Amino acid sequence: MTSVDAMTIVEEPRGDALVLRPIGDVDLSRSPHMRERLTKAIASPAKRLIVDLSKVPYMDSSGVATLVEALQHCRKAGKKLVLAALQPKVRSIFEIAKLTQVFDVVDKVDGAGA
Amino acid sequence: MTSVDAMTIVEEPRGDALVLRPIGDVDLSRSPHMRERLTKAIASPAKRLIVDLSKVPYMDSSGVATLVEALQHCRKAGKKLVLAALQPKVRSIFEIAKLTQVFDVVDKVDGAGA
Amino acid sequence: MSQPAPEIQVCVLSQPRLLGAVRAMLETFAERIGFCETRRGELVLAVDEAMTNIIRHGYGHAPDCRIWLSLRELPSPRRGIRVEIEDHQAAFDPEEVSGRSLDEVRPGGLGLHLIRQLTNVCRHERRSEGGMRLVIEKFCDDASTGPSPAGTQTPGAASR
Amino acid sequence: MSQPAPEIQVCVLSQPRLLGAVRAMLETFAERIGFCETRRGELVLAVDEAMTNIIRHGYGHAPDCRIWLSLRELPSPRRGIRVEIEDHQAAFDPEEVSGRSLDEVRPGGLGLHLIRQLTNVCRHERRSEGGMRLVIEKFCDDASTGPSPAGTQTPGAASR
Ligand SMILES: Nc1ncnc2c1ncn2[C@@H]1O[C@H](COP(=O)(O)OP(=O)(O)O)[C@@H](O)[C@H]1O
Ligand SMILES: Nc1ncnc2c1ncn2[C@@H]1O[C@H](COP(=O)(O)OP(=O)(O)O)[C@@H](O)[C@H]1O
Repeated sequence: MTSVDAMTIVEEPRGDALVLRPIGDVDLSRSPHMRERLTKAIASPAKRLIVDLSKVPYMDSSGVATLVEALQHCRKAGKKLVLAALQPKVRSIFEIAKLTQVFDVVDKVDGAGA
Repeated sequence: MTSVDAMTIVEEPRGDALVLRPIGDVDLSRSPHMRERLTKAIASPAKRLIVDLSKVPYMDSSGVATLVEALQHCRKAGKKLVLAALQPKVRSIFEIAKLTQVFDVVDKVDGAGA
Repeated sequence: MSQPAPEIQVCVLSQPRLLGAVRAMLETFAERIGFCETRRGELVLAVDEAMTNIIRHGYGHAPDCRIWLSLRELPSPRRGIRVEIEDHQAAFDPEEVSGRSLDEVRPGGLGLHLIRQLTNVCRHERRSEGGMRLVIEKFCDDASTGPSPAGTQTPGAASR
Repeated sequence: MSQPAPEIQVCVLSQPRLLGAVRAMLETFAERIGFCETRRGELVLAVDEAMTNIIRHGYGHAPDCRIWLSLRELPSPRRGIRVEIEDHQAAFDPEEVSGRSLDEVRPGGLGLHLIRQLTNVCRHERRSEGGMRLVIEKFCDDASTGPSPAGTQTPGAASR
């Protein structure tokens, strides 16, 4: 067993968008894996990435940092990054970090135009 | 804060039966409180006690011992004790202890004739 | 000891209200190691029973004694966990108190039985510093419920 | 120290995969003390961030270093928890590295900010044995999010 865990991230293409649905806590042990998957998704033809956080009960700043980094890469690549369906605890870390304005945050994946 | 925790136990009379619904883990910190409540219930006019375990995700042997003791007291008092709606983990401790035959165990509170 | 350091060591006061926190930790640790829900539930129950026995019989409900736990992932190829549970009580002889017969219906006498039944390795040792050490191992792929046969049926004989 | 013994002490190896087990323990402990879901989520996040910083910056991801935690219920009338988190790393000056300005959008620089924001007491001390001790207190009835103002904005200056 390595020190960094793989986590389940379900991928689902929707038109010109790609939905990524990580499942479980995103902490220091899992954010490297999420980072890898986001990097691949940004390199894919999809024009928009929708990160569905409905199955993420917990995220720490390493997860937030990973998403901020992905946002920067998306902007450079002319793509859109949308965060969908944040659970309350996860929403509040984005609020404290004043990042809810920076990201496109929607209540439901369907609201992300997917 | 004392070393023994109170736990929420909802009581609901149903005809000549009394339904007791403990909520939460029943371990060494809570079984004394459950014991107290069962003793009171046995002293009540109710002819049958139905312990609804649908809200108990975890029980250890101190909880089981409390229920076995209540069963003995019920028998002496000519009353019936029924266990209802055991969750899988709780059911398995009763199975290992060979107690599923000793207790009246039903799937639903409604099946307990309440 | 030449074995690698335990991943997690815990020292907890002998108070029933603290058992839940230790169970939650063990449950999550076991999940990360790869235990399915059923197997980790069994491991958690076994360890809870061991702590419960120490609080009741070892320390007679004194709230300021200590229980030490160490959690270790078993080295591959064996996937599983070793838990060591230590106390500083007067020693007892677990051979003498191997739990009641399950055919008697009476409260109690179930704890040691459960611990043996739910684990793949279960061994009591005397600590050289005084007190006991219970060594438990549980494997991820433990298909049956435990190997250890219930010993002699002489309940309620030991210390305190 | 003349204060009573901590209810729970933990020594955990510096591995990210073990953080979840410590979080689960703290979450359950806080629940039993009487923390609501929101407040205990904040406490858990603060402690997780502290451990994450130690693993990343203190130990540079070495997996065989140690992190010590002690959990203590605060004496009444103040309902709450004190958590002390210790490491054996080279010391750093937290005054010098008080996190980034939140107006910059860049990955990182959020951890210390969150720890201060989410707790009622947050104090770094140097351990006489070497390494740092972070003392955190969080109250059950903490209505606001934390009292401690973000200090000077000088990110990324310290050890390692
Ligand atoms: N940690 C311990 N310290 C001292 N005595 C113990 C300990 N664990 C078990 N015993 C003895 O073994 C007996 C059987 O234990 P157990 O099977 O758990 O049933 P119970 O605790 O209900 O009696 C106890 O009654 C006690 O005398
Ligand atoms: N436990 C620690 N040991 C050493 N340096 C630390 C520690 N915690 C924080 N730091 C320093 O403080 C800086 C800011 O930390 P933080 O606010 O958590 O953001 P980040 O970890 O993303 O850089 C870190 O980059 C590091 O230089």
